[in-house]
Amino acid sequence: MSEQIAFWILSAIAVLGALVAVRKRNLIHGVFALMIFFAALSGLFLLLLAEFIAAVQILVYIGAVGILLLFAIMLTERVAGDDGRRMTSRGWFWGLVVAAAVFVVLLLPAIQQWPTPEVTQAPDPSVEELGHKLMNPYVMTLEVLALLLTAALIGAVTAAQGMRKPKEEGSPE
Amino acid sequence: MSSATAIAPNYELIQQDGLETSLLEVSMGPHHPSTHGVFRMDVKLDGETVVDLQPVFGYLHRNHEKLAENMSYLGSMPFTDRLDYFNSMTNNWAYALAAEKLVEIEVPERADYLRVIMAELTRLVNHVSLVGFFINDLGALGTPLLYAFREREKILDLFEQASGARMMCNYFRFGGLRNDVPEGWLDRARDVVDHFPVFLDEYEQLLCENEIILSRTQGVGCLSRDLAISAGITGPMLRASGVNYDIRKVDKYSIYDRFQFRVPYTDGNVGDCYDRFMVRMLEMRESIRILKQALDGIGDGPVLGNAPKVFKPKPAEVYGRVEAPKGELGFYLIADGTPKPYRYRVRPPSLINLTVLRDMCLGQKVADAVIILGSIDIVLGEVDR
Amino acid sequence: MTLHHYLILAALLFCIGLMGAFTRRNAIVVLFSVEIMLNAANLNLIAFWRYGDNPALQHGPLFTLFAIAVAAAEVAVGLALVIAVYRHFRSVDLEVMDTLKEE
Amino acid sequence: MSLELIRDILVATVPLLLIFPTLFAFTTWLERKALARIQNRIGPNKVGVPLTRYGGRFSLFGLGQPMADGIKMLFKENIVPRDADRLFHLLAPILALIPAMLVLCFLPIDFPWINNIQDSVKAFMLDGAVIFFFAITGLNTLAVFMAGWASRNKYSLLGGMRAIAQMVSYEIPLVLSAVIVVMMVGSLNAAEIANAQAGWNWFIFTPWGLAAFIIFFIAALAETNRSPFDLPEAESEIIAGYFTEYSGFKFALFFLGEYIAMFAISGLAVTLFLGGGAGPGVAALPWLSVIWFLVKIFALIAVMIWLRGTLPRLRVDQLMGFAWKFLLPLSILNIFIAGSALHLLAGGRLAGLDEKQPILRQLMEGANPLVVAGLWIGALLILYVAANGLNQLSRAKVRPREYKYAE
Repeated sequence: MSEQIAFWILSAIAVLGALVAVRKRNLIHGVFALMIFFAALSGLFLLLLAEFIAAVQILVYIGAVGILLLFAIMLTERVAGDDGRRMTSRGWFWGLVVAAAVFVVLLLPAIQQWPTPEVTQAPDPSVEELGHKLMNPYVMTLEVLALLLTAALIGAVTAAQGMRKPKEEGSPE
Repeated sequence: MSSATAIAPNYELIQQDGLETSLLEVSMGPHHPSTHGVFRMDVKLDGETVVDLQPVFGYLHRNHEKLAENMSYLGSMPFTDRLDYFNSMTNNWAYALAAEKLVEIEVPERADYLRVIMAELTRLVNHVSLVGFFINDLGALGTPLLYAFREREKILDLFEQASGARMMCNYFRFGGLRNDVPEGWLDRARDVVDHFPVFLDEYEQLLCENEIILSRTQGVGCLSRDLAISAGITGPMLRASGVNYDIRKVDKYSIYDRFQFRVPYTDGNVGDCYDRFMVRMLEMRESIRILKQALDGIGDGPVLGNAPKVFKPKPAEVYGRVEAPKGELGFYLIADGTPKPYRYRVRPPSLINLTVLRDMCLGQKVADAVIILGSIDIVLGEVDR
Repeated sequence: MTLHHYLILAALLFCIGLMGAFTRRNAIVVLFSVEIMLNAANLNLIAFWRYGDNPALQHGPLFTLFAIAVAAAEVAVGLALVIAVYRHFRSVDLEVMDTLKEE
Repeated sequence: MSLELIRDILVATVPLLLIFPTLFAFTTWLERKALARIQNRIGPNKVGVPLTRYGGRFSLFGLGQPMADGIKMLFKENIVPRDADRLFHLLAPILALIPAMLVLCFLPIDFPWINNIQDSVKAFMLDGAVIFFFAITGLNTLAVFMAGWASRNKYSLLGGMRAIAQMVSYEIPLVLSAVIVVMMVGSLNAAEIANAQAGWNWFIFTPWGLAAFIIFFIAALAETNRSPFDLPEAESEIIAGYFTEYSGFKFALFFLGEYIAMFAISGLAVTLFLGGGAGPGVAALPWLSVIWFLVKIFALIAVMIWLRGTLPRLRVDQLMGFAWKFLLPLSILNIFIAGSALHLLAGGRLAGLDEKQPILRQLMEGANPLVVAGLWIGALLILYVAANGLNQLSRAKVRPREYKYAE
């Protein structure tokens, strides 16, 4: 029962957060709505007994990605977005239609098999098991990921820095 | 594609290709916690870096000079207290010196000794509280300031016993002092002076080699010797920039030639906030030396000379100056034969030292601008008059 | 709660993301939308693990962990690209960015 | 949802929500009093309990002062700048408080009433409690940005930006120094970490643990914006930083959040390095562990207050340099040293260890005392040399100067 209440509340928050994030004109508000979405998703992960993933979700998405988005917005856009420019793209109507169509298609299998039987076998929410798996069979993947993150870091810095003149920054005497 | 926009003489804003990082214009003051009064700095910031700075003052303008021109000579003596309200004694003295040049007045020896004692005590008060405020600007939450104020209180008590007022002393008169110090005052003063070095030792031990203070102040707000000279900077700030110039030594006014004391100064390579801080710390030691000699050498006698009842000088132009704690404080008087000065002009060290604020701050961080202002040592009463 | 609840929720979230990606013209908002879609997929992965046959294998969390790491890298690079593009076009409007090469 | 569950949730949360704000009030009094003593003053001494004021006779050292302050805060006018983002201006203090409150429940304090409730309600039994702790503390950054941005004040914006840069930078050494403990215990579970240090096996008594504790504490000072890292609210530079435009109750919430964050991070330091509730007499009287835990937290907070009363503030570039050039390399080296030491201690036994027991303790059993002593001294030496070297490399070249005198 408590699980159901939590599920409905969290999914409502997630859906609302996502909707506000993609529809809000003010980008800073949008980012914070996105953060709410991420937080609700983290709650859903907890509900699904994947607590490590929930922690990582908060750590990575809210702690890192959120701040990154905020900085990107403040570096680029008129923050408040209160200019009179059109917000939507040219083919927004067809985009909407496609999104709705995809939703219907995605719903089909779930509806066809309704209702599903309850699964009683709950997984062990142990971080230890996850750690063992990461270290034993998936250690290569982990290393590759580390490499990928490093490459992404360097790539991001290079891309964002652009062609800088060799003149050094800071205060001339 | 990157372009450098010159927005200040010695700073170029490096425009990242097309990234429109706009400058942040911050109006620091007049109600900012660390502008030392009602003073405003219009700062343009590139991130945290100060790229332009415009000092704005005048909020405390009280028409001091014009008032004094409509008043008898002695009448404006109390108003000089309010110029640099930390150092009323030296303000009095500078004005008295100027006025004494207008007419021939003998200042009795005891009065001269007491004047020196008062002036040097004032220097201690000023420097000790300045150092406290300076560390406060560095972010030390008032602890050094309150210790400094403990010492300041003792000296203010002395002032109170002598003149009846702690800050607005109004103690000097043309030709001497208003009254003699009360009985036992000299002993109490000797007591305070003897204990002051103990406090200074403690202070130096805690502050002068503190890693954070060193790294915050060294290389910050450098003032070159040439700029200091051409801007007319005086006082500890000038000496921190490497010029050996002290009016007590240059003019030898009053009886300063009788005392043994040294003038600390730097070799002029840096002239940063640390130098200004340290020069003041070292000057306090020398003030104590003077005080000890003066307290030992003082004799008995009158404290007020043959001052005329009606002060009505012949037409003349005079300029009297002293080495006030903040620099050269001068009074320029033109007498026209009436009991009122025709022209009365103050040369305030705070204002003139403040003129180089912009040059020192450009290119520094915003936190540095605050401590640079603190190291200049201004009092707005004197800047705005 | 059954698997299907989570699947439907994930589908809804995915389509909100899709809608955002299709209808907004601000590059950063499109990046938001992509993130929403990725997160919806992650939710699916975790839900399948939770209600799947052999949760002891920890495949769901592992996969999601890797997906999150890749997504973080993607956001970093994506935002760097947005800034680089902004530097060039003075805009993050996707409709302005219609050339592959400087003409 | 059963009634027992609701009861257990209430039992688990309500005391926390009561105890820590009360301690907060006491801490503000303690801070004012201690700062006053450091600064040669007396501090609040008039308001008594309950708000009595009979010429100081019943004032109880001014213990009523926090209450009076709280009432004052409640009734002060709530001022919102005209151009502020009203919603975010309102939400920011709440968002600052919630994560701080939330992480409190990850502290493994053995409150007596906790023992009788279901395991599922005990938050600190979470397997990834330490990770959760860092994840949720990270939310504070957002609150600070929100406050700085929503106020539409340039000082706030500067403060917010400083806060983000500072918190993001110092989070890395913070987490890396916690990794040491996780390595020694083999668990992310806060309760297990605390249990692993029962008796006097505190991790601060290992060389890498000591180094990690120092790094952790420095980073914690920066995370909670305490002096000498209080740049985001640097009074002498940017008025009050991100809460320049806050008044009344919203300001009180920020204030509360900041102190609760101090409790939380000190509590984590106690859990990770200072043995949790371990202390003399705990074996005989289990409830003493609560007292010991709080005493340790207050000891850390007292150090924070002491630092606040004595140190000036760093500049923003020096602050970042310190995090990236000194703390980060040192903490990575520390992890390396701890790993090598554990490996040497194990001597090939690592794979055969019992996973449910703390790793370090298992390794210490049956280890040659000479080897252990050698490891300890060697690790301390390496860390000392490394810290000194890094300090020489990273710090600005400053030194006291000589001055000339003219006669």
